[in-house]
This record gives sequence, C-alpha cells and structure tokens, in this order.
Amino acid sequence: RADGDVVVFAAASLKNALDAVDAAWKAESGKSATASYAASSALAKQIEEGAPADVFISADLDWMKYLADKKLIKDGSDVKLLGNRIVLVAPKDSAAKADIAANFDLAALLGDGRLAMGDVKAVPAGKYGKAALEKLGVWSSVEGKIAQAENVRAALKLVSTGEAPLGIVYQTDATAEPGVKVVGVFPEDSHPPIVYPVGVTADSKSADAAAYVKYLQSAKAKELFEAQGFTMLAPVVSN
Amino acid sequence: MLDLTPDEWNAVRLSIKVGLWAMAASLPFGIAIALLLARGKFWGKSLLNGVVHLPLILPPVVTGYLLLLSFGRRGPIGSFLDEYFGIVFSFRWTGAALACAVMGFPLMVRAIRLSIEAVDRRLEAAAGTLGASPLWVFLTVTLPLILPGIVAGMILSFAKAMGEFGATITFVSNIPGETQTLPSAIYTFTQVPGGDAGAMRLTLISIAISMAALVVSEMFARRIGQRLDIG
Amino acid sequence: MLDLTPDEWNAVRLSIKVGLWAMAASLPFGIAIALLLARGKFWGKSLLNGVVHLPLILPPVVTGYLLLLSFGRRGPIGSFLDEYFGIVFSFRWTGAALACAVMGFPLMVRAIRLSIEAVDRRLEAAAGTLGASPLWVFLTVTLPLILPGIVAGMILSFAKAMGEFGATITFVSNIPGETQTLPSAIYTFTQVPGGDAGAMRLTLISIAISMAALVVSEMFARRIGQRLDIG
Amino acid sequence: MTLSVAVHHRLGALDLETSFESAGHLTALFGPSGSGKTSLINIIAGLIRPDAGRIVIGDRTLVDTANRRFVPAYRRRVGFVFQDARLFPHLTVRSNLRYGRWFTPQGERYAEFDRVVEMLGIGHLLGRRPALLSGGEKQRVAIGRALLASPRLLLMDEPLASLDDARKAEIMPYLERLRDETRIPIVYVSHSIAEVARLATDVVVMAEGKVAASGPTTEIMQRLDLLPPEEVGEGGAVLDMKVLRHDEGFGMTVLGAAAGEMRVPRVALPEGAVVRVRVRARDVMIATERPQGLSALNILPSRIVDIGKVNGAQVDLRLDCHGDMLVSRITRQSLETLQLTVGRDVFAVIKTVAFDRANLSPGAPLVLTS
Amino acid sequence: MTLSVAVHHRLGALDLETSFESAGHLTALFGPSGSGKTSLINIIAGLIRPDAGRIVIGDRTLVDTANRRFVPAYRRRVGFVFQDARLFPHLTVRSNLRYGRWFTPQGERYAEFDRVVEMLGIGHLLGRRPALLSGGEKQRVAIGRALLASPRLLLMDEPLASLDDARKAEIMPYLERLRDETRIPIVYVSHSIAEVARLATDVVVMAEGKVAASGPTTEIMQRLDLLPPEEVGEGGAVLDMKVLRHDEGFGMTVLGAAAGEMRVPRVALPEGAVVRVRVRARDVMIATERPQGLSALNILPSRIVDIGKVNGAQVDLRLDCHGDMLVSRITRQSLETLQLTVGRDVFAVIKTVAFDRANLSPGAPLVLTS
Ligand SMILES: Nc1ncnc2c1ncn2[C@@H]1O[C@H](COP(=O)(O)OP(=O)(O)OP(=O)(O)O)[C@@H](O)[C@H]1O
Ligand SMILES: Nc1ncnc2c1ncn2[C@@H]1O[C@H](COP(=O)(O)OP(=O)(O)OP(=O)(O)O)[C@@H](O)[C@H]1O
Ligand SMILES: [Mg+2]
Ligand SMILES: [Mg+2]
Repeated sequence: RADGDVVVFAAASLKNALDAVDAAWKAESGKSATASYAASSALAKQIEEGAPADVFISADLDWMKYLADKKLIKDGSDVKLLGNRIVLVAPKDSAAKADIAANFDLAALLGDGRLAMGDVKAVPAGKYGKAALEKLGVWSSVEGKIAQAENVRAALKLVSTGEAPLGIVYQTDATAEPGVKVVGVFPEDSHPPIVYPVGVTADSKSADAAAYVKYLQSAKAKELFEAQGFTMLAPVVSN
Repeated sequence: MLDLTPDEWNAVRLSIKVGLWAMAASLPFGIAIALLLARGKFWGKSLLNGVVHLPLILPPVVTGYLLLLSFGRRGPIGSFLDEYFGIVFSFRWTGAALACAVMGFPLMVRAIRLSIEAVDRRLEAAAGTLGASPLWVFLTVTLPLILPGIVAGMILSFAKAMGEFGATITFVSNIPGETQTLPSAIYTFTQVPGGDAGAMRLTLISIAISMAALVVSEMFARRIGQRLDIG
Repeated sequence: MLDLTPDEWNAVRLSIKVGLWAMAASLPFGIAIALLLARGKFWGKSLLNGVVHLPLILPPVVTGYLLLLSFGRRGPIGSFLDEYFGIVFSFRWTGAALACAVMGFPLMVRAIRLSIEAVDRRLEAAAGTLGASPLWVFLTVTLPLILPGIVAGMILSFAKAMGEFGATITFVSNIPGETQTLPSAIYTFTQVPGGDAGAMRLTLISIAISMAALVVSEMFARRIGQRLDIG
Repeated sequence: MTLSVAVHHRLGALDLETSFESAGHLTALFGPSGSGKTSLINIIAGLIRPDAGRIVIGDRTLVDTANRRFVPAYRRRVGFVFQDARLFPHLTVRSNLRYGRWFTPQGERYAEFDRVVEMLGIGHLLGRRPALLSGGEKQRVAIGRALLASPRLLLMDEPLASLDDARKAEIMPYLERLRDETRIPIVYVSHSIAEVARLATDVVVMAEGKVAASGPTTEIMQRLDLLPPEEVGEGGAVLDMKVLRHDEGFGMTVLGAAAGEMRVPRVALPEGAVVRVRVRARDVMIATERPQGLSALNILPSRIVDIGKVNGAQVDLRLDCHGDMLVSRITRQSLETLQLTVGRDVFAVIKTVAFDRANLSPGAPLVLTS
Repeated sequence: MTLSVAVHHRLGALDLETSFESAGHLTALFGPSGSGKTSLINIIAGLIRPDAGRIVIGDRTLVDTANRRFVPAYRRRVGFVFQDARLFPHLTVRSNLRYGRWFTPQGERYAEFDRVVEMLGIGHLLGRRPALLSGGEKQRVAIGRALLASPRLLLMDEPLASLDDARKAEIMPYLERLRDETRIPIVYVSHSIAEVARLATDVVVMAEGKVAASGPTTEIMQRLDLLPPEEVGEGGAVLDMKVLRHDEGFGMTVLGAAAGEMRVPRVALPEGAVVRVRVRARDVMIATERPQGLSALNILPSRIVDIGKVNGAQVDLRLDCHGDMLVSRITRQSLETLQLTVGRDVFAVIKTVAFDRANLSPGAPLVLTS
C-alpha cells in the first residue's frame, strides 16, 4: 500500500463493485484507493479507535450515524450513496412461487422448513427483512421458523445448499448466485429504505478523499455499481 | 447484572449442553485418532494429521460451509445419517455440538497425543508380560497414564465450544433456543450500535462458566498428578 | 490456479510472516507461562490460568475488540507502547501478529505445559547435583526434554495464525498489503457473490502452507522422539 | 520341562547368537555386563521378536520364525521381574501386586497373596504408591507382582541385586520351593555365584552375545576357569548329600555321601532329605597327616587326581573322595612344601562354619539335559 | 575432612533421625532396605531439605536449619551416583559424562576423561544414547558422570550392585585411589560387607531411620552382632599390616604386624606400604597344637580373650595376637572338644588363599573420629 492512497473502510458486501470502481478511478486519475472490507460494525469501532481510514462506506445508516454522533465523520461529507432491494429466494430447483403482498402465506410456503435471513437484530438485511415481514403482517406466523445467519451471504448459502427452502437476501446477492432463484421481491415501501451511506472521516488527512467520494457518484461509478445490482441513490455528479 | 432475558438463559443452557456434548462425543474419536497418530505407522498418516488440523487452519466460516455441504440436509453424510439413523444436524443443537466438536478436535487430539507420546512404553510391556492383552493394557495402563492429556484435551474442547461461533452460526445458524449459543448471542450484540453492555454481560457469564470448568479440571489434574508424582 | 492478484500474493506473504512472528514472539512467553502454571505455586495461579484461556473462551470478535480497546492507538497499553517504545500495533501487520499470537496462546501454553508436567524431575535433580544452577538445568535438561511440547505448541500457534481472522479483522481491519492475511482475504471473498472460487483458491494455498509446516514439525518431532526413545 | 532356546538377533553392535537347552528347573544366566542377558530374556518373554530362531518350552513352541509362529507376550504367561522394577506408577502397591491375577484363570492361581507379601516384607507398603518406595522396596514389589501372576515360566533379571542379605535369605527359600514344588521353570540372571550355586540347576554362561558354556550347575561350578577371576574363590564343588542325622546338642546336622560324613550347621530338613552343598575351593585345605586339635571338624580322606594350572600364587587341585569330586585351592608354596603329586592320598579339611546358609540348600533333584 | 550429620526429617511413615560424625575418607552407610539410606544421602546432597538439622563437611556448613542456612544442591559440588542411574536420555553417553565438567572451575578438575572411561570400560558406548544401554552399562556411565564432575564430596548409592565382579574389581581400586589420594570424602551405600570392609574407613549402620551404630570400619567389623545373620560369615577383623617383603618365587607377599607375619598372595605395593587385611571370622581356625603337614600357611600364636554368645551351632572367639585382635568363628562342638577357655593360648590358623583381592586393599590411613 503506497502512502497517499485513499484508505476506504467498506462493508464487505461491496467488495466486487468497489474493486471495479477503484480500478476505474485509478485508470482515470492515476490515484489509488485501498479498501479494507469487513463488517460495518467492526469498521465503525476501528474508526472510533483511530484507524487510518479516510472514507467509510457502511451497509446501513446506523453505523454511519454512530460515528457521526461521535463527530468522527466530517460534517456534511456523508452521502446516501447506494440502495438495494431485498428479495425472497429459494433453491434453484424449488417450485415455490410467492406473490409478496400483505399477509401472503409465507408460513405455508416454508412448511416445516426454515426461513434463512441475516440476524434480525444485527445484520442489516435481517433487520430490513424483519421490518418488511412485520409490515406485511406475516412476521408473527414465521417468527419461530427463522434461521438467522451471521450475515446475508451465510443466509444465501443456507438456501443454495437446500438447507432452508426460502431466504431473504439482497437482490445483489441473489442475482449473482446461480444456486438460487428469486421467488419474489419485497415492495420498496415494506421496509425502511436500504441505504449504503458514504462519508469522509474526521481524522482523514488525505487530500484525495473528497475527490474519491465524488468519483463514487460519477457516471462511470454508477454504471459499475448498477452492474452489480445496486441502485444509485446519490445524484450523479460530474468531475 | 444477571437479569437475563429468557432467550439469553436459553443461550447459557444451550452453550453448556453443546459444550459438554461436543467434548464428550469427540473424546473417543480424539483418543483413537491421537493413538493412531502417536503410535500408528501407516500410509497416509500425514494426510490424517493434516485433516485433523484443518479446522484450526481454515477460517471458521469455511469450516462451517464445509460442514453445511457435507452434514447438511442435502449433504452426502447428512442425508445418509438422516436416512439410516435418523440423525439430523441442520438447525438443531446437535449441529452446533458437531461444529464445536470439529473446531475443538485438533486441540483435543494434540493434547492427548502429547500425553501418549510421553508414556513409558516399558510399562505397557510389563503389563503385557502379566497377561494383559493389548486392549487391557490400554485400559489399565495407557489410559490412566494419559489422563492428564485427556483432561487437558477435554478442557480445551469445552473452552473452544464456549467461544466458537463462526462455524456454528454458518452451519446451523442462530436460532434462539435451538442453536443460539452464548457466542452467537454475544456476536449479535456486537453488531448493534450500543450493544456493548449486553455483549459484556454475556461474555462475563461465558467466562464464569469456563473458569468453573477450568478450576474443576485443574483440581482433577492435580489429583492425577499427585498420584503419578515421581518423588 | 496460482495466478493470484498482487494483493493475494501480499496476503500469502503476510500470512506466513504474521504466522511465523506470532509463533516466535509468543514462544518465550508461552514457555514462561507454561512453566509457571506447571510448576509454580502462587496466589492467583487459577486466575492466570483463566486469563491464558480467555482467547479460547471468548468469541474472536470480542477478543479483537478487547485488543482494539487496549492495544489500539488510543488504548492504554497501545499508547504507552507507542510513546515509550515506538511500538505500534494498530492497523499494522504487527497488530495482526499480536492478534494471532494471542489467539494461539492458550493452545501453545497447554501443549508446553503438558510436556513440562511429564518431565521426570529426578533428572533435573541429577543435573543440580552435577553443579547446574536452576537456569542451566532448565536450558540443558528441561528444555530439551519438553521439545516435543514446544514443537506441538509452535505448530498449533502457526496453524491457528493461518486460520485466525475474527480477532485480526476486528483489531487491525483488513487492509491489503498491511493487515490483510489469507483468512481475511478468504473472508472477504465469501462476502460477495461469485467469490467462492477465489475463496477456494486461497483456502487451498492456506492448507498447503500449513501442511508443509505440519510435515516439517512432524519430522522434527520424530527426530526428537527417536532420541528420547525409551527402548 | 525342557527349555530350548536357539535365537539369532542383532542389537546395534551386539550380535546375539544364543543356543542352549536346559532341562533344569532353574536356569541361571551368568555373564558380564552387556553380554546380552537382558536381551535374551526379553526375547523369551516375547518383548523382543528375534530375527530368527526357535523357543520351545515343554511342548509349547513360543517362537518359531521358520514357521512364522510368534506367541505374543501376553499369551505366554511369563512372570518377568525386570532389572528396573517397572511398577505401575498410577496403582498402589496392592494393585500392582494384584495386577496379574486378573488375567490368570482361576484354576491356575497358585501364588497366595498373603504368603508372598509376608515373605517379601511389603505388608506395610500395600497402600503406598510406587513413587514413594525405596529402591529395595520397589524391587520386592516387582518380585511379588511377577509371582502373584502365577506364571508358568518365571524370568528374573537380577532380582535380588538391590536387596540386603537378610532379605535375600527370606526370598531364596521361596524361589527354591517354587522351583522344586510347583516345577515352574525359572530363568534367572545373576552376577552372584553364591546365588547361582545355591539356586540354579543349570547354568548358561554368556559372553558377548554368545553362549560360552552351559550345563548342570555341578559341572559348571567345578570349572573354575569359567568363573570371573574375582569369583573363583567362590567356585568349587557342589555335592548333593543326604541328611543322616541331626546332632541337636551342638546344633548340627550330619550329612552323608560317597565322600564320607560331613558336619554342617543344623539344616531344617528331615532325615533322608537331600541337601545341596557347595564346597568352595578356597574352603578346602589339604593335610598330609590327619590333623589333631584343630577346630575344623570335617576331615575327608581323598586322593589327588588332578593338579590344575598355576594361577599366581595359587593352584587348584581336584580330589576324589570315594567317587565324589572336591576342588581345593592352595598356594604353590604348600604344593611344594607338602610335596603333593597326582595320586597321593591326603586329607581334605573343611571347617563346619564354612557352610553358612548360602552354601546349603534343599537339594534340587538334578535333571540331566535330555 | 570431617563429615558431621545431624538431621531430623519425616518421610511418610519413617522418622529419619540420624546423627553421626565421620572423620573417615569413605563412610559406608549400611542397613536393610527401607532403613533410610537413600533419603539420608539425598539430604546430604541437598535434594531433600531436612525438617531440622545441621550438616557440616570440613569447614563448610551445608545445612543449618537453626540459622536458616541451606546451600542449594548445585553449589555443593557433590557427585551423586543414584540408585537408579538417572542418565539424561537426550544426551549421548559422552555428553552425559561431560555434563558436570561445564560447571566445574577449570582448576578443580581432577578426574581425567580417558582414565575414567577406560576404567569403567565404556569407551565403546560413548556415541550411544542411554536408552540403548544395558543395566550395568547405565550404572557405569552414571558412576563416570559423577566422577567426571570432579566433586568435592562423592555420594554413591549402591553403585556396584548391578555390576559383575570383574567390573567391580576394576572400579574399586579407583575408588580407593580417590579416597586416599584426592582425599575426596565419599559416602557409600552398600549391602555388601565385602565392599564395605574393603573400601570403608568408617561405617554407619542404619535401622529404621536411626543410626544403630557408627565408627571406624575395624571396630564395626568386629562386632559380628551388628551384621545381618547372612553376613556374619563375612565379618571379622580388619588389620592394617605392613609389606615386609615379596616372595617372587611363590608369588606371595609377607605382611607384618604385631600379630606376627602373614603370607598372602602377591600384593602390588612396595615394601613398607600399608595394606588393609580383612580376616573373615569364618576363615580363622583354632588349633591347640601347631599343625603339621597342613596347607594353611599362616599360623599365629594367640590367646583367647573372649568367648562370644552362642549362635546356633557356632560361637565367636576374640583372639589377642600380641595386641592385634582377631575374630574366629568355630562350632560349639570344637569349643567343647578342644576345651577352649578364655585365657588359653592357641594357634590361629588362616589359609593364604582366604585372602583374595577383595580382602586386601591399599591401607587407608585410618583417621580417628575427632
Ligand atoms: N517421600 C516419601 N514419602 C513417604 N515415604 C517415603 C518417602 N521417601 C521414602 N519413603 C520411605 O522411607 C523409607 C526409606 O527410604 P529410603 O529410600 O531412604 O530407603 P533405603 O535405605 O535407601 O532403602 P533401599 O536399600 O531399599 O534403597 C522407605 O520405607 C520409603 O518407602
Ligand atoms: N536396542 C538396542 N540397540 C542397540 N544396542 C542394544 C540395544 N539393546 C541392548 N543393546 C546393547 O546390547 C548389549 C546387551 O545388552 P543387555 O541389556 O542384554 O545386557 P546385559 O547382559 O543384560 O547386561 P547387564 O548385566 O549390564 O544388565 C549391550 O551392550 C547394550 O548396549
Ligand atoms: Mg541386564
Ligand atoms: Mg535406597
């Protein structure tokens, strides 16, 4: 890692997209970014402990707010960058069909199987999923049948291996995983908006951090993010 | 401080149960493999040794996936066991115990193996001349002499089970009352802003349980040690 | 299959470096603590024993946080070491080594301790009568006799370092070229769609390195064993 | 029971190439340190698998490499007293002693616990762990452990080396009884001629892995050349004599053989019993006329049949006492002064006190090598 | 150098309560198995810290519990030959032997490697690991290891028990030289009266943790009551005699003392040298008239000064030979037949061949207990 690189602390689920964006940025500007991918929680606490991060991209608003509240994010630097959708998936050989709407019969679809999703308290995708199911009025009927995974990828694995007949994961994961098929998409208004915010840390001394964050909102970046299934929430800015 | 939620109480109980089962169920295999590695001379011994160490070498998540792939509902071993023996691991506490047992296995085997290698084989020969068949020699001489290693292996396995969550949560997920062990519960807390206090509380409970187990094991080991003391 | 990206090569090199350092740096402490626990009689021995086992008992994430809080730039120990010795752990490879050393420590101590407890103390007494001071007795008699335990402890520590990522990633994050070890890189792969192939590739490399280490250690141990063989 | 051993085994620098047959009840292995005695009994016990060879005891073939036969140690029912005691450190003395019993069929248990414990004087140690025993105590427990397994073949590797003589004196009669009454064959490694002469029916002398000589004790003991220089004084004739009568007044026993009558300290055997008497060569004096006013009580007329090689100041004479052979060691000076020649009739003079318990033992019915 | 030991120590059931002083150069500890001999030398070595007591050697106080003094084992410069060999299993024989050298100051190294190795006959074993040695080989290496540390105090716990007599005969002269030339005090545990009589200047007889008797060897050896019943035959007088002349023709040496002249097999010492002669009680016959035509060469006029307690068939007489004391063991029958009474003048008759090498040793200049 060359000194002078922009150090980006990013939620692990962004790796594919962000690696592509970083490569493009390097090609265009000649500057490099170094990304450290881990759970948002770990990254936030590391920044709190003085980690040499310039930019933080969280998988949810909570951890960004956690840092912002401690004045560890440069005022006004945070942007709601990306959005995502949560979907209901089943193993690819499954015959399950669902029309996700209020009070749809998820319990019947599960049978005696379990619904795999991220931890409903800890993992963003789990939190969104639980909110959606509550909003749709089916939570109470499946509450006892949840298999909470450490992260959304693990939930996806539980479905792709056939361990669980259904799971709730991000669209970005579902489209890229050949072992599952999307059974239904949760209505966007059934859960709080899924947001990946980005911000520059208060301790950042990098002159390029702001430029990097700006590049994340460029047309090229938008193209790369959307190729991975994210939606771009921030308006495109031009350099 | 001890006003735990019912789910947390469940996690405590489950952790102890999973830890004890993981420890107990892996013990015979641990002893057998340790014996093989310490004494055996066979083709593929290095391979076996490597396989035993795998759970240590692989990131727990990977071990969890591998367990899922082989012992899961559709995995070759999982479906076989389900069909012929009715043993199901997926999303059951038994799966958590399996994951913990696997994760602690290399530690247990190493401890027992070290003890086996330290046994004075002349004592076994002496038992043989007194009419004890190899099995009896093992039961009456080798086993008592390697008790320190067995105790160490058991405590390592139990302690590991108290701390293991990567493979467990990946394999059997995190179902309160069924597969949510203490470390899974702690993990959940660490992932939420402001969850530190809760994590701390459960961590202290986990430490308390393990310390109790440690103290008991040390007392036991001291007893054995005194008996074997070579004044 | 071996066409790794530069970052991945870095991870391989870093993992080996971190593993070796973790193993080597914790060895003297491991031997000292094992001696204390095996031989010492002092108030607070149970406590020490418990503390040594903590990294095993605690979920790695918790260990990572505790390291971050104490050895981080702003932590009490971290800032002290930085100020007076210029040793910085936070977000450096040294921190990764520290995390791995800590995680492997209970395993190393147990192995060495088991060996120490198996030493025939009458041999040490014999060395004493020949004029060897306690330190010399330790260096010329005890140490050679516990080599099997030391080798086992070292290999456990190294293997653990090859698989450890929970505490590492939590303590020093996952910065390519600085703190991204093989298991962290593997973890990252498992977090994104289509990462399985990459994870598999790195996993195989990790296994290969560990197996090489295992084979070397076994050969070494066999040598020692032959020397100590009680015919 | 005949013990027949013919084995070849390579041990580092030593080539063990041993072949002997012994029809005796107690076969002594005798030889310098490192000559392969322990290795040989390890092979007999089944702890070492010989490179080649055959071991047969009675009608049981224990090893026959030509026919790929190898009875494992635990099926041989040997009682092995190791040179190092090798007690089980995790068991009390009592459990150590009882260990072999578990594996002995009920009907074949001939050793009585209390009797053995009493003989070995280890009653007060039963509750202890071996680690706290003294060297001699360990060795005694080891002997007890081997005996209490009621073995069908007893292998003893210098079992009495670390014991004081008082203790030896209590154990030896037991071994004699074992030898004579239970007829358990015993292979006994020892450095002590006194032990060998007293206990052994047959002797195998080893040197550098080979058998230097073997045969009945009476024969081997007369071959002073086989004995190590330090032990020749202990060598001499071994006579089997009959108890003629007891002289209770003086606490003596009169023994008889072809050689004549001999007075020895009181022997606790009935009249008619056979006693084995070791007459050390150095205890036999020569007189040309019947001595008067001398405290030595045994004066046997005999004839010089052989004058041995001169050895420093000393020379050994073989005497024929009416058919029984005696050996006498005297100085060259006496040989010359007394003008002793082959064929001359002389008196063999032996003090009664020369016979201590170590030289008298209930006579082993000597069995000739078949 | 005076060795003074007065310790109290509780060992399980045994109460070790030992107190003795020895100004001798080689102090033998003698006593039955379990009497506390090993424990006592462990205390002298510093391996056991006594509950109470004082140990002083020369002007060095090793232990003084009253003054809280305790010199740790490694500062005592003792050479300890353990009852079990205790070789370092991870070192070759050579490294085992050299171990103590490292810790011996250059100027204080008196033991020569080659000399010791040759004496012990372990030259061919130097490259081996202890695990592959025979019992006697181990013990010899252990002796070598202790000697090569050039200790200032040598503690030997039954060092020769597992050795054959030929080997013993090579080691004993070395120990004698050590005792007499280097003046290294030696404490020597043994069950063998022959060894004790030959080597020891002083004897401490132990029984159940207590000192039953202690004193110069010459005194203790005459007290046949102290000896275990099996060993009384070995007891007797110990005389220090001067080499008068050699009789090369017959390979003999003539020794002189107050008692008169004695002919013994050739001794490799110059005229005028002092030789310690052990005269076993059972080797001394009594004659009321000077015997004629007898192969026994040594006939000493003497007077009966004491008739001991009757012991079975036997009785011990003390004889005064012009000031030197002899002990004779004869039968009660002879006592009566020859009408022996205190005060009667008789002849003590001793065969020359009764003196083998074990009974003759370069005389230790006896030092009286200060
Ligand atoms: N640590 C201990 N605890 C209890 N008893 C002990 C301990 N050490 C020795 N003993 C006992 O003390 C007695 C004396 O032991 P020691 O080894 O000194 O005997 P010893 O005279 O050397 O006998 P031996 O000739 O058989 O070697 C023995 O009965 C032994 O069992
Ligand atoms: N496994 C082995 N490898 C190499 N050499 C060996 C091995 N075992 C024994 N020896 C050697 O073989 C020789 C015979 O050993 P053994 O123990 O049979 O002697 P021993 O007659 O019992 O002697 P001792 O009277 O000293 O006990 C010794 O020189 C020993 O060093
Ligand atoms: Mg031997
Ligand atoms: Mg002893």
